[in-house]
Amino acid sequence: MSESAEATGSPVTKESGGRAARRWRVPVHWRPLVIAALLVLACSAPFQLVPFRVFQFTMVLIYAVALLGLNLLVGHAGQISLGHGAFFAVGAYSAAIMLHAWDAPYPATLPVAAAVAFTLGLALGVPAVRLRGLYLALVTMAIAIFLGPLLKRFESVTGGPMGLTLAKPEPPAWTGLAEDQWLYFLTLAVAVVAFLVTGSLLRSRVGRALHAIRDDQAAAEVMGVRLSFYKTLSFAWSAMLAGIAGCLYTWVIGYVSPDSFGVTLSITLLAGLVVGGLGSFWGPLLGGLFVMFVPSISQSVNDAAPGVVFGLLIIAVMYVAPTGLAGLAGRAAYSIKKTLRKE
Amino acid sequence: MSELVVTDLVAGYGDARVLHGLSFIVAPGEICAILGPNGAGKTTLLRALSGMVRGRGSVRLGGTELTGRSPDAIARRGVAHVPEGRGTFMPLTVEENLRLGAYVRRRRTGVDADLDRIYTYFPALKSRLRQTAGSLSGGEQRMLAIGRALMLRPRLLLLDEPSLGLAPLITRELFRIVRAINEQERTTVVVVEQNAHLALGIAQQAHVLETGRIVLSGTAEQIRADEQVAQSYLGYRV
Amino acid sequence: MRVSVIGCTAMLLVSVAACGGRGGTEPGATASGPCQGQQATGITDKSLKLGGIYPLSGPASAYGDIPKGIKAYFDYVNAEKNGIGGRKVEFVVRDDGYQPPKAVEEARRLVEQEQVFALFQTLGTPSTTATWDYTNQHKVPQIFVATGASKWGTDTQHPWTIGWQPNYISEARIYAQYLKKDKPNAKVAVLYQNDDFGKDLLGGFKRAIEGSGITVVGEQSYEVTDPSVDPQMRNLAGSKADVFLNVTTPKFGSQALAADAKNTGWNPLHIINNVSSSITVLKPVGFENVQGVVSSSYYKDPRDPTWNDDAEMKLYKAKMQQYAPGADPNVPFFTYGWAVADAFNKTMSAAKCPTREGLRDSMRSLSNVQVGMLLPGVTMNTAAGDGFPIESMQLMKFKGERWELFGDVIDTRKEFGPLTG
Amino acid sequence: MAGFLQQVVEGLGAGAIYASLALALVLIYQFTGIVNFAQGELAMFSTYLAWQFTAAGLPFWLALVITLVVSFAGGMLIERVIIRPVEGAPELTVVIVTVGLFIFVNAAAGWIWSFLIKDFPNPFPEGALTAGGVSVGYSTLGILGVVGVVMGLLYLLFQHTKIGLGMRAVASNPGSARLVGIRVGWTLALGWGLAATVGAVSGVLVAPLLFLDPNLMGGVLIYAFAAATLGGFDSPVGAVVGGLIVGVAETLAGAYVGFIGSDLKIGVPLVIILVVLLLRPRGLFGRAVVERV
Repeated sequence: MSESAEATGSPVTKESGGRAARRWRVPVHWRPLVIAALLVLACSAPFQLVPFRVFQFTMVLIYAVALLGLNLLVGHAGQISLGHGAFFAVGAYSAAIMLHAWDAPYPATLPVAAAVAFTLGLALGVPAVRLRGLYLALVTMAIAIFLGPLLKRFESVTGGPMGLTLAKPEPPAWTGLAEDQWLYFLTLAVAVVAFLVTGSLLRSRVGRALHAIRDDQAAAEVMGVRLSFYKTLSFAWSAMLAGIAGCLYTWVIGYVSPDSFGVTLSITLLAGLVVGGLGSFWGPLLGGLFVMFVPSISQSVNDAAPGVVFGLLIIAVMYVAPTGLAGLAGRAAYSIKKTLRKE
Repeated sequence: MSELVVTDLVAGYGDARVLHGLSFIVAPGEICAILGPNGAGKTTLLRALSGMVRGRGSVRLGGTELTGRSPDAIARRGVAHVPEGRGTFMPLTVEENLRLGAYVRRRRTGVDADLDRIYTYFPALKSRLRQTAGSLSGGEQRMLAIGRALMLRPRLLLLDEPSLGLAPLITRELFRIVRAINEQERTTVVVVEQNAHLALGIAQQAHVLETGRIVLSGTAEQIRADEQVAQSYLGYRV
Repeated sequence: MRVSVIGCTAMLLVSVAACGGRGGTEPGATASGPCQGQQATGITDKSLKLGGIYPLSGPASAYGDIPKGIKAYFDYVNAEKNGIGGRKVEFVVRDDGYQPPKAVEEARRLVEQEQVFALFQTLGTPSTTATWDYTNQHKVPQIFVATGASKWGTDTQHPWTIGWQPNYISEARIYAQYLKKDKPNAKVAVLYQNDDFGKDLLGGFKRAIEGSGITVVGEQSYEVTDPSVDPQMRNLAGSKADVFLNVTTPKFGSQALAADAKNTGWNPLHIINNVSSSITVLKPVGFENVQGVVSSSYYKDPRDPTWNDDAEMKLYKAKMQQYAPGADPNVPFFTYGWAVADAFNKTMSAAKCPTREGLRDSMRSLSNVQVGMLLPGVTMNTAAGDGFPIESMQLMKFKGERWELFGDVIDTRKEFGPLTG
Repeated sequence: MAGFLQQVVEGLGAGAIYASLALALVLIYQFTGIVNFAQGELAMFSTYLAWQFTAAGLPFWLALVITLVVSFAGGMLIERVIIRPVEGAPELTVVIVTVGLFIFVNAAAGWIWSFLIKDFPNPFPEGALTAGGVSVGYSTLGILGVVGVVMGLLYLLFQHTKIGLGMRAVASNPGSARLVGIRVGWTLALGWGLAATVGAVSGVLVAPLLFLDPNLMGGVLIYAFAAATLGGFDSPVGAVVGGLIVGVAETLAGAYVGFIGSDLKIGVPLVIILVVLLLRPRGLFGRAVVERV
């Protein structure tokens, strides 16, 4: 990182979260409309689509919840984490262990998974606050690396390398829903609540404090923002959302194994977020769509080596939309509006 | 010793235009002060001259067109820009900073002699050769930045707010040195300065900028003499 | 925003009440005639559609070669044998990157969108575990999964899923059997991959040596993300064991072989598991360094000159050249793919009904089915209570530049009794 | 005691491997302020090139020289073609581009050369030097030597050449570097080229020991990150010392601390890093920025 005068600010998100993203945002008065339309679409989709598509969108929502948490940390607080796969795993395993060892009813696993991830986030947030930028990223990555062997070690609880296989939540009879639809609506409900709560958190004093920290840590400190408190809080909250996503994952996949949550997951999440749009409202959702669908698209382009296409697509998106797809979408909306106004 | 001819210079950031067609000439070896309130476009003007901001129009130094060239290409043509703030290479030592000033000079000969000359201007630097630039005080860093610019043996020296954040005593010393440099090396200088009094003290001519346009030009004496101008544009009483 | 949420919830309730779910899942094609009512999705008189899930991207991509061997086989059968019983086979391969959630997605895609007749192979224990509830709920055959975990055979809840290759526990039994005869007081050091595969094989080995004079004196595990197993090998060398059991995947297999060869102070009998016994693993280490290494096998190695005049091997090499030009037929993954595809052909042909139920019943009642690429004496057998198609292997020792089979084909079911969960 | 020393020596050998890649990471970081996730994969690709040249019949050392030259050019080309378009974008965008590059290069190598392992010639003689019950393989000595030489060359380049001075200037303040006339774009490309070359050296050193496949550097990269973090991301000396510490620590922990064992040994360097960073947030050798306001 350059040690110019700018070095005092956050190295990461000044551009993305700030000027560019804000300017191209969907106009504020359009937003409720867009959200309402999307929700209607989201609620009717499972009745129109084949189960396989419903499953795909369930996974999109799960990734979106995890990315929402990551966005809070990276996009809003300006701290990089390469270890969110670990919190995801902690949530997934908390739920899985409760279901497996104690036959807990599955709704009970969600608050517990959230609480465990939150507590862990809090505990790690305290030392993490002292680190910045790259160093925090690498320490969090270290956690992600270490978690796998650790899960394998405590075999009696975690099922070791074999993992745990679990029954999926059954839809209650009164709903008349199929399993995939029920799981979809559960996930959708959790995702909507997560987005609402996190959204209002960001609009509150906490959000303003986080932005102040991101944009200029030194200045925020001078202004009396309690740095360590807010940074730790954002870390814990972000971990909690990842944990919630992990819990949903356990419900939907019904199988957890240590090797499913490696560093690759953490890096994929970060890539998904940046591709989706750092610090933007729609970024997590777009990132979730990217993470879910682009690998399949890559395979249809090049059967022999899907990775070649996937890698190139990531690079290409970053060229076209350096501030993420959300910025691109916003820019498109902006120019459409501009054209409309002209006519 | 080159003449600077600026014609219809337009520049800005993205869609926002800051300079709306500036034209002026600085005679070889003269010091020209650019004055004006905050946000008038003084810093942008210097940045446009050194290529840090893309400009349209024409900037010619000794007959060579500079507009459209990259900052490093302009630097290689003898323009040294001391930006606002510190602008030094903090993790590098003082000596390394100075030697970097001579980066574009092809021949090594004379570099050591020039270093000695800088030390005579800024004796404070000599005792700190091995320290990192980041460890210097604000005033010392400013001296270092100017010293580094001089190592280029510039034909045109651009100074952005040299007094900013410095104690008055140091500021006066700095301006004395700038004057000395200008006299001894016959370097053309464009200085942007909030402290009009100081700037006019060393400049031969001055331009007053407001919202990207030149609203007043003249010799330093004329500008200084115009009390009303001084009050409305320069914000100080003579 | 709050208003719209309430609105949406209301709409949701209305729509749920109105539709009452998805109005029943559309029924797939069913057969008529003697097999009436059985599922005939993905199969007609002229065609048969299969789906496979393999890691084509990510760290386990090496296994992506298997479907190429399968495709070559099906291309050959389609072009020269008029398919399987007159049905041309279409084989759709999807990539899961060795990620369970991706495997679930692809399994659903193949079954619901591609409307395949059966999943012919999912690769790896995690991916197969994540998908087998789904395939069994939907009564889709998940046949000959490419993993040697024992649970495919011991489990009774998933009749639609079956393995193929000898399971890891059976393989471990073979080595135990060999040691009991040749080195009844062996002190064994084990290097194993810290996942289901390594644990299964090591666990099976430990159980098989119970009550014998053989002891495990050193165990070291490694993660697939480790750069090297050298440190583990050093620690094992300290155990002074006289047998080294190498339970690794190919790259680590080579590393362990090289580390053993380099250490002149420790010269145990080196047993390498079948997964890493390919010549492509041994050759980089140098043939002079792997003399006397013991392993076991169940299919023919194309590098082994013993099979130079073998009809099936000649066919394989010729057809690979023809239908997979540019692919080196010596790569064992291709051979494996060819063999398992042939096994599928035999199983499908033996089915009484050309339906999913027919295939399930056929794969669960294989009787002494010969597959050309398997070692002579190794046949496929399943029955009620026996969910392991192949349970026989033969030991081999490396000599010169090739494996030499020795002893008889060992039928582990006969020697050790059936494997139970 | 000899056993312990032997473990230390082996740890140093492993550490030298991590250090070699960490050097390349640190190089890029110094210039561009980004962590290049693709560094290991580029090194792997270079190693395949070297393998291809030797397989075509070229003598090893000639193949090596050609590989280094090609890697240097390739590194510069990547900067110009792939990184340049996102140069002004937020740093994370650039980091994610390197993630894309990682996935691309890994898949491309598998596509071209297949995922089967290749046998890579070892430039160092077989055998070991034995003294006092401790034996040091010639390979280990060779790697340590080469890493040391590379580190020394980098030091000389940076501290005692004009071009190195220019590179450091770009790294510390690209804006001011332009103003003194340095071609920043080309200097960045030069940095990528150098890093790719150092990476190629690393790959060629590592391949004979780990066996060449497209995932050659995946595991090493993580340890190299650890090494660079421990040593401080802006210090080549730190990268090497960090690598050696990580290597020795994990080897000793895996060998002597029963509870840790070989499955959890990766946790040891990670804990060391955490502790070091909490005490010294810039790493062991990283330069603290002294800024006087």
